[in-house]
Amino acid sequence: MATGYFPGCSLEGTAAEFDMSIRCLAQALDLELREIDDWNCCGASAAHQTNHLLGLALPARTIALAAAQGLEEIFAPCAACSNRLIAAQAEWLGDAGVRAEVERAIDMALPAAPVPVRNCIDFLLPHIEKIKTAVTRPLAGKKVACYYGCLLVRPPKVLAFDDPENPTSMETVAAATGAEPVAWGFRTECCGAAFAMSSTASVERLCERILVNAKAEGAHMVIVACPLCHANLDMRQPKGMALPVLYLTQLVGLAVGVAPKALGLKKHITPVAAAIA
Amino acid sequence: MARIGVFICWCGENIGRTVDCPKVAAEAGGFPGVVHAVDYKYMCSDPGQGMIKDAIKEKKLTGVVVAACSPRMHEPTFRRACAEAGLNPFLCEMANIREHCSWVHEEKGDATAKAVQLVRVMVEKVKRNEALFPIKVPVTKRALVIGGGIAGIQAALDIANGGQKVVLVEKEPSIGGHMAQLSETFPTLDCSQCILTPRMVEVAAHPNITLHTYAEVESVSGFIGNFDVKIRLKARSVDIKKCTGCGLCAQKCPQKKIPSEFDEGLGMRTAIYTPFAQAVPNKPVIDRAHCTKFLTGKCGVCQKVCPVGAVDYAQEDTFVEEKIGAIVVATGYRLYDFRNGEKDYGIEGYGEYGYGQYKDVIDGLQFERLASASGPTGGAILRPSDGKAPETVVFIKCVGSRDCAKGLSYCSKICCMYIAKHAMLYKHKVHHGTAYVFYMDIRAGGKNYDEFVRRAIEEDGAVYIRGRVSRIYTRGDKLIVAGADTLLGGAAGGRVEIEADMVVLATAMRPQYGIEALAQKLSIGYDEYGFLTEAHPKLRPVETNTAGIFLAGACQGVKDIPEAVGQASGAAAKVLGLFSSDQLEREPIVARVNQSQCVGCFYCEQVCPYHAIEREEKRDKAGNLIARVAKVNAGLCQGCGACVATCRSNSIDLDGFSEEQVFSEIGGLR
Amino acid sequence: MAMLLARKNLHALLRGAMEKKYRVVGPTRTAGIVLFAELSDPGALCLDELNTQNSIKEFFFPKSETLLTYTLGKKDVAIADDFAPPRTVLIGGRACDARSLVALDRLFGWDYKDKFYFKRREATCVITLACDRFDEACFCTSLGFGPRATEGSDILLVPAEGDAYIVEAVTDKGRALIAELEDVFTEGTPGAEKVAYPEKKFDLAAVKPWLERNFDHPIWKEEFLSCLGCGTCTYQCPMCHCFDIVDEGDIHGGARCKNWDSCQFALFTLHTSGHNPRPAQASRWRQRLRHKFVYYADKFGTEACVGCGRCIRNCPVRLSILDKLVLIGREAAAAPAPPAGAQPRGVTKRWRATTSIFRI
Amino acid sequence: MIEQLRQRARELLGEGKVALVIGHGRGSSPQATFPVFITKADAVDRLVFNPFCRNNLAVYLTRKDIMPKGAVGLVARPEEVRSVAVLVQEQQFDADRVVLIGVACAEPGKEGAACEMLKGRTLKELEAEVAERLKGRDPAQDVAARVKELEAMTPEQRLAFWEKEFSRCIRCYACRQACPMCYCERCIVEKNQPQWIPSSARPLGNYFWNVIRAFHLAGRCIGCGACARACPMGIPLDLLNAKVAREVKESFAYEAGFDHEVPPPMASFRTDDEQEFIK
Amino acid sequence: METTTAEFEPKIIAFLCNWCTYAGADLAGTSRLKYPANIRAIRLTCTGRIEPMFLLKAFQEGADAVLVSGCHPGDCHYTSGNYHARRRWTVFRKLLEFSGIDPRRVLFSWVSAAEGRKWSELVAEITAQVRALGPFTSFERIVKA
Repeated sequence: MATGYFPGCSLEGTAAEFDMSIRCLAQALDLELREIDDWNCCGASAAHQTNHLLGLALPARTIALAAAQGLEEIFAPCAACSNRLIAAQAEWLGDAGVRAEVERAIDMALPAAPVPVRNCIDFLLPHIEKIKTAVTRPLAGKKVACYYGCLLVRPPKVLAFDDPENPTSMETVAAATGAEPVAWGFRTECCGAAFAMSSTASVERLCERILVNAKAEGAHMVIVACPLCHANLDMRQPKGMALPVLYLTQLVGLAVGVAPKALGLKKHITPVAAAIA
Repeated sequence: MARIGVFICWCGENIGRTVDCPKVAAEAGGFPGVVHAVDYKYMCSDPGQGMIKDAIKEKKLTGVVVAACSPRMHEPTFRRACAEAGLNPFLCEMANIREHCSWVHEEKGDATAKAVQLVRVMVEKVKRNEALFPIKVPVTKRALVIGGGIAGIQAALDIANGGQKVVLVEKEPSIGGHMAQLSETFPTLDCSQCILTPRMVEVAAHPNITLHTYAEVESVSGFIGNFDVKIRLKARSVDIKKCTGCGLCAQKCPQKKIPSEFDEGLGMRTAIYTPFAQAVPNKPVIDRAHCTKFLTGKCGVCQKVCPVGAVDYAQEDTFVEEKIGAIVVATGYRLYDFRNGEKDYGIEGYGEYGYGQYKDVIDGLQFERLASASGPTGGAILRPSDGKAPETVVFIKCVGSRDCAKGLSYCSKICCMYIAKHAMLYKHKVHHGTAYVFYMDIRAGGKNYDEFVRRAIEEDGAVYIRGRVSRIYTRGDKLIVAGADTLLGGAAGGRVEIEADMVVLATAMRPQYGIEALAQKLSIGYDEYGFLTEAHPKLRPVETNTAGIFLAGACQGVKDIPEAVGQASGAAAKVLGLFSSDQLEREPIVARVNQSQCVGCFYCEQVCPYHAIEREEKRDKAGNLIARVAKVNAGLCQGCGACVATCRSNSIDLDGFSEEQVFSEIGGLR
Repeated sequence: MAMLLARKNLHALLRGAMEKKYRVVGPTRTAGIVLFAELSDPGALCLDELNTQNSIKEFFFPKSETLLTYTLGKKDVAIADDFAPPRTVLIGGRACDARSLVALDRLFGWDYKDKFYFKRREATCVITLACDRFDEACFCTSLGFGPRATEGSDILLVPAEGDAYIVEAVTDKGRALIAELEDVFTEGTPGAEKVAYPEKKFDLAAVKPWLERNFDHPIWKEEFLSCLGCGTCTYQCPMCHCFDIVDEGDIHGGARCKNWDSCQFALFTLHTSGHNPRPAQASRWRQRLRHKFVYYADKFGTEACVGCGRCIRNCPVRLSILDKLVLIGREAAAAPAPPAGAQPRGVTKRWRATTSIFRI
Repeated sequence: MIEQLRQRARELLGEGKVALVIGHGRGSSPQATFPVFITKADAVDRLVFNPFCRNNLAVYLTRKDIMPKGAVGLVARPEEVRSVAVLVQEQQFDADRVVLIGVACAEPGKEGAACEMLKGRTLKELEAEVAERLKGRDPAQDVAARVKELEAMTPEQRLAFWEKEFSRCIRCYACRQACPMCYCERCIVEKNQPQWIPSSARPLGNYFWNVIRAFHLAGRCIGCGACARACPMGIPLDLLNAKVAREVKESFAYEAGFDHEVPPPMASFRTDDEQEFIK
Repeated sequence: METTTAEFEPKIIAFLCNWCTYAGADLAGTSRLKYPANIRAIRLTCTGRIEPMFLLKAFQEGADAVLVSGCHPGDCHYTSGNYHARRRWTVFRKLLEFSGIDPRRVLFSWVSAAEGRKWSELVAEITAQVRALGPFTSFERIVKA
């Protein structure tokens, strides 16, 4: 069962540590990941708003490549990427016309059967037992606030991943590390994502609400599975607040004994060291 | 030789506009066997019916075809008219040239041509109609009422007071239903139990009423006037004849931490218990699922302490069989389960309200228990988590109702009123507290209803916010209610966040669990939500499509108390009407077996949903068995015709829809 | 010197007839069986089988004949009954088939002259083929004629040495046809006839009296139980001629049809009352035999059986009329006719008393 | 084997367990066996059995003029066993009215194929035994193959095909009379008020008759092929039956004649029966 | 053929159960939903009453297609009529198809008393479909013969 790895642009830039943590976690749990050869941008946020066909064609090409390279599923860690891949695929699966148009656009044949696309949580879930056994540094006593944001669970009808209002999958994975997920209210609230540049103020307001509530519920750190969420929450912490924000893969990485450096924990703006000590 | 009269109705403009009625009449006049064909503005009017009656007499008609609206609309009307003119009503048929023709087609030529054919079809059918005569069946004058809530109680009392026998079946240990749980009732704020309990006692004492509590309807067979009902009396583990209801057993029961159903889980009860103080009968039952004796075999305290030795662990379910003439279904409602959602009904539920993970988010009935003097808090409004009096309470309406995305599309109707009542009761008990109400609309159409809501707002100062709540989450011991106030400026309205101590969800009214199964047993219909369907939404609201079975209360649709009581009395009146004669007449659309052709494979017996097929043995003079053949019990037969279509040798036919009639109808379409 | 038809000219003969606008009917193979049917072209003729599945009667007395059609009007009924059969050459029948026509002529012309039957007879020229072989079901010789008998034929073709048929013009109709198609025939010295005669299997003379004498006899109880009651024997029989007249149609009108019927059907004698004078297959078989060898013989001076054997070959349970006739012949020989007047009444009571297996 | 068969018959008749044994009798050739009815123990030698015994003897079990009051012994090939199962299932007689003498041939119709007695005595045992024997092997593959051929055609072509086949039908009803399941007192084709099926041997009536006949065998036909063999005009009626039987099997997972205790498929239903074809 | 199908108006004979589809068609009427006039409805008690012979007779009388419609599963006024009907049609339509009747001329649907819209859309849809198929000449040939 070969899994195609689709890092996407974020993981080569702002979210490099996400990529690092994934690669060494995969090694630790010995999960085979084959990076899709010649993958391209998923077109998140920009493309599908400017040109619909483009918004379909970009994911299409990557998926077609994966299929052509004999990959049975795609692991797209970036929530925006997985979201786009799934959404786009859903469109041509339901409509032969669209499929034809897209195939013309990319000048490649799309796989007849849907190629399963997994987000970060979805990718780890099946290996939960493996993780439990691999845990060498149980994170007992660490209270974590699992944060989903919007892209992982919405639109529910298309993604069909977990409960959009009250998801629990990330908690399940986090709990496997021995950490203790807290019940809090902002797990699926928007972090401002795409407005990071255009409307910093509102992003700050949104992030504040999220972080404040997480802290209020006693969380020692916030766990995310999306580069955009991470960037926003890690970067835009309100005055006097220093609540570390970790990628789920980093959390698991720690538990299974990967060195913090290897997980890129040093790259974060909000220092992590204290929280994980 | 047939002498058929054809009457084409214009229905004013309704048919006349798209169908050339005079032309249809003219064409019909040319059909073989038609001796009279006319058209007229309103056939259903007095003069219209008069034309039919006169023609029957003058032209000696042997059959009548009225081409007008749907037979489902006016067939009874015209058949009655024919009967009045001395023609057997079943020699009258209707051609539907309105609903099936003039209203759905635009091109006049097409519509007219189609109308002509539809008339021809009915002419050919009616030529082969036979005079039929209503079937008389005897009536057992004993009614069964299913459900001992206020609707069931009302129906039972009305029937009993009308001098007829009633069997009342309630699945809980006591009658009273949800009304017994309520604190005060809108719009008068009089104490629910004070007005209900006397009725409960009256039921228990009534000579005409046999009461079976902690019992369920096991099976129903038979038909109007002659139902055979089997009732399961669940093992109470207490001999109610011996039991004096002293309550000692409950006091001594060591198993005290069972969430009380009656208190909606806000209070606790013992394993041997009477649901509430004024229960009728006031006799306990043992909840075997929680009783130590039944779980571990040890204990047995209640038996030891019972002064009259009424406790009987060996008791088993028993059955009683009753002959019943009419049935009133009054199984009532339950509340939408916002905690678990209702996935089996394809309903998502409310994750954003925490799926019940927050103790202080409760539903309407729980609030009733908090507000009730007989409740777990003795009527003090204290929040479940820590027993503090909530300073701020948020009421959210339309939870699970009017919400196609997450819940049910219908309006739960009574919530506007009870939420207003709740806000009011809260303010009366926590004077300095604030009551916020999130609403979509205020629906207070009822006598003194709107006035009542205004009082809640204007006199008791409940804060009404028009909008929905998008999320409830906790901050410390507070509940943060985040929503929108659509009356605040801005297209999207304004976001509001309220820091509340308690949230009350006005969850939708739903039919009781198991309603579908019961409906199957009774072979009556139910809608997509499980509400039982009435025979006609306007004109036959308390009858079902199965003769002799009536509906009362919330099992048929969302109702408040006065409506439920009103419908219950209506159902009771229907039952009394039915019982006013010793025999009753049924439409004679029934199957008949040609026994000389029947080969007795009894496929018919297997497809008949009413067990109307019986076996009859044919013997020769010497008494030797020649053959076993089928026979239709006309009393049981509802005339569906499944047997007819199943019979290979076609030895069964259906009166009113016979083989010959249908073939000729098809012929009419050549 | 005789008139000859070279075997190779057989097709020429048919082609000639077709060119002369005759409908040509003969044995042809369809779906694995050989049937009398209209021939699309001479090549379709198939003489492999000794005998066809169906008999030629359906070209004179079809399985379903429309006597008239009607249309139901407002008051009146409109009737149409024009009838003109096509000129036909019917080739490939056997002597037994041809003989059946003679017998049928008597039946259909006896009191009321059946116009449909006779118009077809007149319009049809029957060219018969004498048999050069027979099988175990054949018994024409037992009925007092043979495979080269001429009755009923208009032309008889007798296979002879030298790959030719000796042509015998039997009737004027036959001669006329020969004249019409003369160039296919030749004059010549015929070779020896190749005609095969089945042996005689029972004594016909004994059958009728025995049947008359033994309305009640153990044979009836025991020999016919396996009969399924289908109409195969009677429908394939060239002589069976029972029919039923039914109106078929819908509310608009329809047709009055004369359809084959069979004495082997339970319905054949079922009374409206529900009583059936022939309650069992055995009694229907007895009727079949007595009709063929007693009643018909009495009325028309010949048996209503030509020994073609179709009923035997086609019976689903191999219930053979020949076997039964042989059996009856034996019975007759064993118990010769008693002096007139004496009737074995007692038998009747005994079998009525026994169980239903034997009730006929 | 034949001796065992005769011995069983002899016992049954001798001990008065049955009043009549129905079996196959010797004809002029091995190919030409025919049904025989034996009432005396000393006449059992008339019984034979070989691969050419193809008549479905169960057809006689519903013939009122043949059936005695007592029990009947029936020489029962798998075809008869299954037929009896259906007849009992359809209440035509009680299982104890018929004593089955189970026989079977390895390859029916094949010269010299091995024949043997079946072990089962009761109907239930024989049902199971026959089901076991038939498991995996489809006795009528040729038929199935021809059904597939037809299915490959367009509806128009099929209609033309059947039109031609049915045109030969002479309405002799040999198909019906040879079929054990056609036990109706008054066949539907004889119903004339109103007339169901035109009785004239014409295209419409022939089409109706043959289609309805096949439909009336839905979930009942056990595929013995008696109808097709009986047809004097060589109409492949078994194709229609086979098609219907296959649809019943695929749609309702039911095959006729293996269990007389279950309800017949056409008189029962499952709430989750397929319905893709319903809009 | 094209020319004939062009102005060809199909005749569709529908057998409806009284409680659901007939009522649904009534609702379509009361809602004034328009649909083609090619459909001719015959009202029966229940789909369970509808015999295969009705369909054959309909074709005999010149129907270009037949429609059988009744209550959705579970909603039968007589509790189980439609379930039995469903089995009957499962087999019979296959038999018809096998004996040469184009399945696109033998149609089935569940239309409830509340589905007036579904009814009007259904009729429009099948009318178009059958119009495209053209007249059922091959069967007419058999009828006329």
